[in-house]
Amino acid sequence: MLEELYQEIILDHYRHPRGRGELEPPKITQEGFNPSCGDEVILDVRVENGRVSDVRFRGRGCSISQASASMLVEAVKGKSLEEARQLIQQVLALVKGEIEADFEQHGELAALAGVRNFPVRVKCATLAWHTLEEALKQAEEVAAK
Amino acid sequence: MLEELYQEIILDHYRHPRGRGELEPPKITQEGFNPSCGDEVILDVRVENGRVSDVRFRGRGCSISQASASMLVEAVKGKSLEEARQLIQQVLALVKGEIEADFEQHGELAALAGVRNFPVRVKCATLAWHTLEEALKQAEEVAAK
Amino acid sequence: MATMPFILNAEEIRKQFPFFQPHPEMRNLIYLDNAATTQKPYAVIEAVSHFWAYHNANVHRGGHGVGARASELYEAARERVARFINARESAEVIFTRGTTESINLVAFSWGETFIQPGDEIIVTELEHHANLLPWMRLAERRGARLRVWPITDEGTLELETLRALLNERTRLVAVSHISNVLGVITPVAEICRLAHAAGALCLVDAAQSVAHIPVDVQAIDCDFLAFSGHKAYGPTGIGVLYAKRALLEQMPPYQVGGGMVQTVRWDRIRWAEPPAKFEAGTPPIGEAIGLHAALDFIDSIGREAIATYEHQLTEYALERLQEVPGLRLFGPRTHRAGIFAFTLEDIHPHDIATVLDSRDIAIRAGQHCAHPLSERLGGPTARASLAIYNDAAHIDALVDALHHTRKVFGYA
Amino acid sequence: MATMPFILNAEEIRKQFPFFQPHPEMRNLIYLDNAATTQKPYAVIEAVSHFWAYHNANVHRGGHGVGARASELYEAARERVARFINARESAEVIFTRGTTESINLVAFSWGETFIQPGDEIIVTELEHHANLLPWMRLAERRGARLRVWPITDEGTLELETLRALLNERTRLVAVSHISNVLGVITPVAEICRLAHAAGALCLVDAAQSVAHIPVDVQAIDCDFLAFSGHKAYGPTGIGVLYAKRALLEQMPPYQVGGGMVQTVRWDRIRWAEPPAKFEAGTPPIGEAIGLHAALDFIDSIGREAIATYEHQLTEYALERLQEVPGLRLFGPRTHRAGIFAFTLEDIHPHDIATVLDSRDIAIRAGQHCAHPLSERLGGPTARASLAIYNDAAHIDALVDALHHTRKVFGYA
Ligand SMILES: Cc1ncc(COP(=O)(O)O)c(C=O)c1O
Ligand SMILES: Cc1ncc(COP(=O)(O)O)c(C=O)c1O
Repeated sequence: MLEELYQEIILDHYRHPRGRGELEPPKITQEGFNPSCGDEVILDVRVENGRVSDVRFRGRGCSISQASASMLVEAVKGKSLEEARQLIQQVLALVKGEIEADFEQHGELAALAGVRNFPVRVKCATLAWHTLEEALKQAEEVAAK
Repeated sequence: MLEELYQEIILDHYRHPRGRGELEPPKITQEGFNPSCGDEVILDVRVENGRVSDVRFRGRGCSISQASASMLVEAVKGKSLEEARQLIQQVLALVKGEIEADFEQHGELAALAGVRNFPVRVKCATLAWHTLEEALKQAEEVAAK
Repeated sequence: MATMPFILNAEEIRKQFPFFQPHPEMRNLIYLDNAATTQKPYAVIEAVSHFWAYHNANVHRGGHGVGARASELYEAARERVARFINARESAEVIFTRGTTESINLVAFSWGETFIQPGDEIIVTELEHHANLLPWMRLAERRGARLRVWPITDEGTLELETLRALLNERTRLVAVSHISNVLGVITPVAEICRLAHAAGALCLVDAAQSVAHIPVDVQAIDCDFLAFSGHKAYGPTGIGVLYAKRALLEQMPPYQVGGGMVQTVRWDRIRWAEPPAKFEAGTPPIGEAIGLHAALDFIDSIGREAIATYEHQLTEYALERLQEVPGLRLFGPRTHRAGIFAFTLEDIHPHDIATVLDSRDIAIRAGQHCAHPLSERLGGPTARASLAIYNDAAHIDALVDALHHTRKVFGYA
Repeated sequence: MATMPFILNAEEIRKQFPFFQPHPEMRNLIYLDNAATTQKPYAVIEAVSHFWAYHNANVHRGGHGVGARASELYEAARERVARFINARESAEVIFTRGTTESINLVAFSWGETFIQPGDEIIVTELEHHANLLPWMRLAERRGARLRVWPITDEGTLELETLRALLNERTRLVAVSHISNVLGVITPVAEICRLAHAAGALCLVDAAQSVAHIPVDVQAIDCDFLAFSGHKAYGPTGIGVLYAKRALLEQMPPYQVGGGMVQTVRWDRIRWAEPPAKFEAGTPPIGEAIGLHAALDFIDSIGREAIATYEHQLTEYALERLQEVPGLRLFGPRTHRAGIFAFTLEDIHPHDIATVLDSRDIAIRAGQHCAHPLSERLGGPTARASLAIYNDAAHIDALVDALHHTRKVFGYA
C-alpha cells in the first residue's frame, strides 16, 4: 500500500516539480492552506478566451501536496474552464476512491489514487485541486464584471 | 435517625428562637454565610471584661442552622472568652461525631449531635459556631489595640 | 386517581441506567434532581470508555491513523449535535464545557466587540446566573444598560412587556427556554421574532429544554443557543454553543492557543475558520463522544415521545402535589415542564430535602443559582425535577414523603 | 549496544492499558505521540465509569446524599492535585479544561486587571501557542510590550539572556517547564528567582512535565502553574491552574455563572472565595475524578522511578537515532526529556509520519502548535515522544522504520 502512495511518478514530481514559480500579470492568485498540517499551495492562473492558458505554483508541504500541484500544472494547462472543472471532479473522485484509477484513462493523475488508503493524506492530495476550484471561481467573477 | 436530627429541642429553638435580634453598640458584628445552601447567621456579640456579656443573632436558613444559633445564644452568654472557645470546640466535636453526645454533660447542645449522620447538614449546625469563632477573633483584635 | 395511559414505560428505560440497578454501594434512589444533572445510560458510559480504551488520540493533528480516527469521531459528534438541533451546518456548533462557558464565550467575543456604551441588553427575571452574570458584567465593562424583563406573579413572561422594553438601543435579548426553577416554557420563537424586529439578537439558554422538548434552532430562529451535555444524559465537561455562521465569522476568538490558528508570526496571527477558531487547545474529545451517544439515546426513545411522556407525568404531578396541605407550588399550570419549585408550610426547603433524602428521594433545595428570581419568590424553595426515567410511582412516593415531612415538623 | 539496566519493565506497565491489549478493532500500535496526549490506564477509565454509574450528581448544591458524595469526590480530587504538585492548600488548585484554559484564565483575570500600558511580559521563543497567544493578545489589548526570550542554536534558554530582558517594567515571565518540541527541561526555579528579584511574576506551563518529572510548586516557587489531565494519563476536559492564594484573592473571576457567587442582587454581586470563584458553572466532575485516578496511577509507579526510566530511555533513543544517516535531531543533548523533534534528509515530516504509520508507529509531524519556534527551526519537524509504557524495543522499531523511510524515498 505504501508503494501505491509513494509511486515513482509522485516522487519524481516532488523532486522535479513542473511549473514551480510565478506568472506575470494578468493572473489570478489563489492561496490554499491546510491548517491541520501546514501544507500550502499558491496557484497563479491565467485565463484567456475561456481557457487556462498558463499556471504556476508555489508553496511548501509534503511530497503528496507538492507533487499533486506539479501534476495539476501539467494536466490543466490549455484546458477550457469547463474541462478544468471536470478534471477537478475526476481527481477528487479518484482520490476518494469513488472511481477506479486507470493510467490509460487518467494518465499520471492516476498515481494520486494511492492516497485513498491513507485517510490522513487525502487532504494533501486534494489541496491543489481545491485551490484551483477557488481560482476558477475568481476567474468567472472577473469575467462576469 | 431522622428523629435524632429533628429532635424536639431543635424544633423548639427553631420555632421559638432565643436571642433573635440586634445589640446596641458597643458590639462586634460577624456575618456567617454558607454559599452552598444560602444559610445565613449574623451574630452581634458584646465582650466586657473578657466575657461574652451579651449575644444576639439574625439570619435565615434551615431549622438546624437557626436552632443552632439560638442554642448558641443561650449557651455562650456570660462565658469567658476561653470558655466560649472551648465550647465551640466541644460543639464542633459533637457535631462531627468525635465525642459522644451526653445531655448530662452537654445540656441541650447534645441535640446538635443528631446531624452527624447527615453529612449534608453538618455545615448548617456549625455555621453559627464558626461565626462565633470569627467574632471572638475580632474581639481579641479590638482588645489588642 | 384513574390510571393514565402513560405512553412510555419508565421501568424499561431505567434498565438502561446503571444508577438505577441494585448495587452494594448504593441505595435505591428515586432521583428527582434532573434539572441539576441527569443520570447516564450505559450507552454513554460505554461509548466514552470505549473511546479511551481503543481510539484515544489527540484531534486535528497530523501524523497517524489513530489520530485521524479520533478526529473523525470528534467531528461526527459535532455533526450529530448539528442534526439534533437542526443547525444549517456543523460549523455552527462550537464545543464548550457547558452552558455557562457557551454564554461567557458570547458575552466576551460578541459582547466586547459589538456592545457600545448606551446599548441595552434585556435579560428576564427568571434567568439562571449563567445567563445573567455574563450580561451584568458585560454591561458594566462596556457601559451598557441591563434591562430586566420581569415575570408575572404566575411566573410567566408576557410578550407585551418585552415589546415595551425593546427599542433601537437593544442589542440582545437573553432568555431561558425553560426556567430551571419555575419550569415555564418560554415562547422563544416569538421572543426571537420581536427581538429581530427591533434589530436585536436573541440568545436562548436551552440547558433545561434540550433533553425534554424538541429544540430546532431554525424554527426558533435564535442567533445563539447554549446547552450542557450533563443535563442531557451526557457527561460533564461538554456543552454546546450554537451560533449563526455569519456571527461566528464576525466574532473574534474567545480563548486562544493551539488548534485555532492558521499561522502565528510574532507580528501577525491568522485565526482558523469557525468552529476551530473558537476551540482553543485540546477539546473535550471523550466528552464530545459521550454527548454523541447521549443524543443517540434520546433519539432512540424519540423526542416527541419524551415530550409527551414528561408532559403526562407533569400533569400527574401537578394534580398530586395539590393534595399536600400547605404546599405552595410556583410557576404556571400550563406551558410548563417537569420542574416543580415549592415550599411546604413554613418548613425550610433544606429540611424538606433532608426528610426526603432520608426516604431515598433526591430533590434539591435552595436558590437554584437564580438569586434574583429566588428573592422575587420570597426565598429558597425545594425543587423536584423530572426526566425520562421517572414515573408516576416516583411522584406518589414524593407526595407520601411530603405528607411525612409535615408530620416530622408537627403539622397536623 | 550493551544492554542497559532499565529500572522499569514497560511491558508490565502496558498491561495496565487497554490501548495496548490485542483487540479486533485495533492494530498493535507503537504509540510515540505522548506529547500530544497519553493513553489511559484501566484504573482511570474505570474510575470515571464508576462515577457515572453509581455516584453521579451535581456538586456543591444542597439537597441529597448522592450530591454530597459527588462533592466529596470532586474535592478529594482537588486535594489529590494539591498534594501531587505540593500546593500549600487545595484552594490554590483551580480545575479548568486544560492548560490552554488555565493560561487564558490568568491572562484575562490577572492580566487585564494588573497589566498596564508600557508593562512588559516575557515569553520564550520555544512556547506552545497556549503560552504565547494569550500573552500576545493581552499585550495588544492592554498596550503592553511582549518581549521574546530567544533560544540558543542548541535550543536552550540562557539565564543571562533573561537577565538582560528583565527590568522594572517586567510584570510576568511565561515559560514552559519542558518544550513540547525540543524536549528541553528549562531551569524554572532559577527563572522564577530571577523574575521575582525583578519584581515580576512567573507562570510555568507544565503540560509536558507533570507526568514525567517531579513538579513541586513550592520548590519552583512559581506564581502560576498550568497543566492538562489528558497528557498525564487522565481524561480530556480537565486541567489545572495552580496559583498562589494571595494572587487568587486579588484576581477577579474569569467566567461567571452559577456556583461562584455568594449572593447576586441586581445591583451587587458577592463572589465566592477561591477556588469556587474561578469555577463558574457545572465543573468537569467525572473528569476531575479521572484525573485523581491518573495521579494515583503515576504515584503507584513513582515519580522518581518514572523520571529515571524515561531518562534512561531518552539516552538510549539519543544514541540510536544518531545511527540514522541524514537524521537531524533538534534540541540539546542533556537536560532534556523524551521528546524528539527531527528531520530526515529532505523528506517532508508528514511523509516520514506516513511511512511510520504504515509500520504501526504513531508519531506526529508538523509545527506542533509552536509556529515561531518552528520557523526558527526552519520548518515542520517529525516528533516522537515517550511515556512510561514505551521501551527500548519501541526505539529500535522507530530506528528501523526510519531506515526504511529513507529507502522509500530513494536514499541509499
Ligand atoms: C507545552 C504545552 N503547553 C500547552 C499545551 C496545551 O495543552 P491543552 O491542549 O491540553 O490545553 C500543550 C499541549 O499541546 C503543550 O505541549
Ligand atoms: C437554565 C440553566 N442555564 C444554565 C445552567 C448552567 O449549566 P452548566 O452548569 O452546565 O454550565 C443551568 C444549570 O444549572 C440551567 O438550569
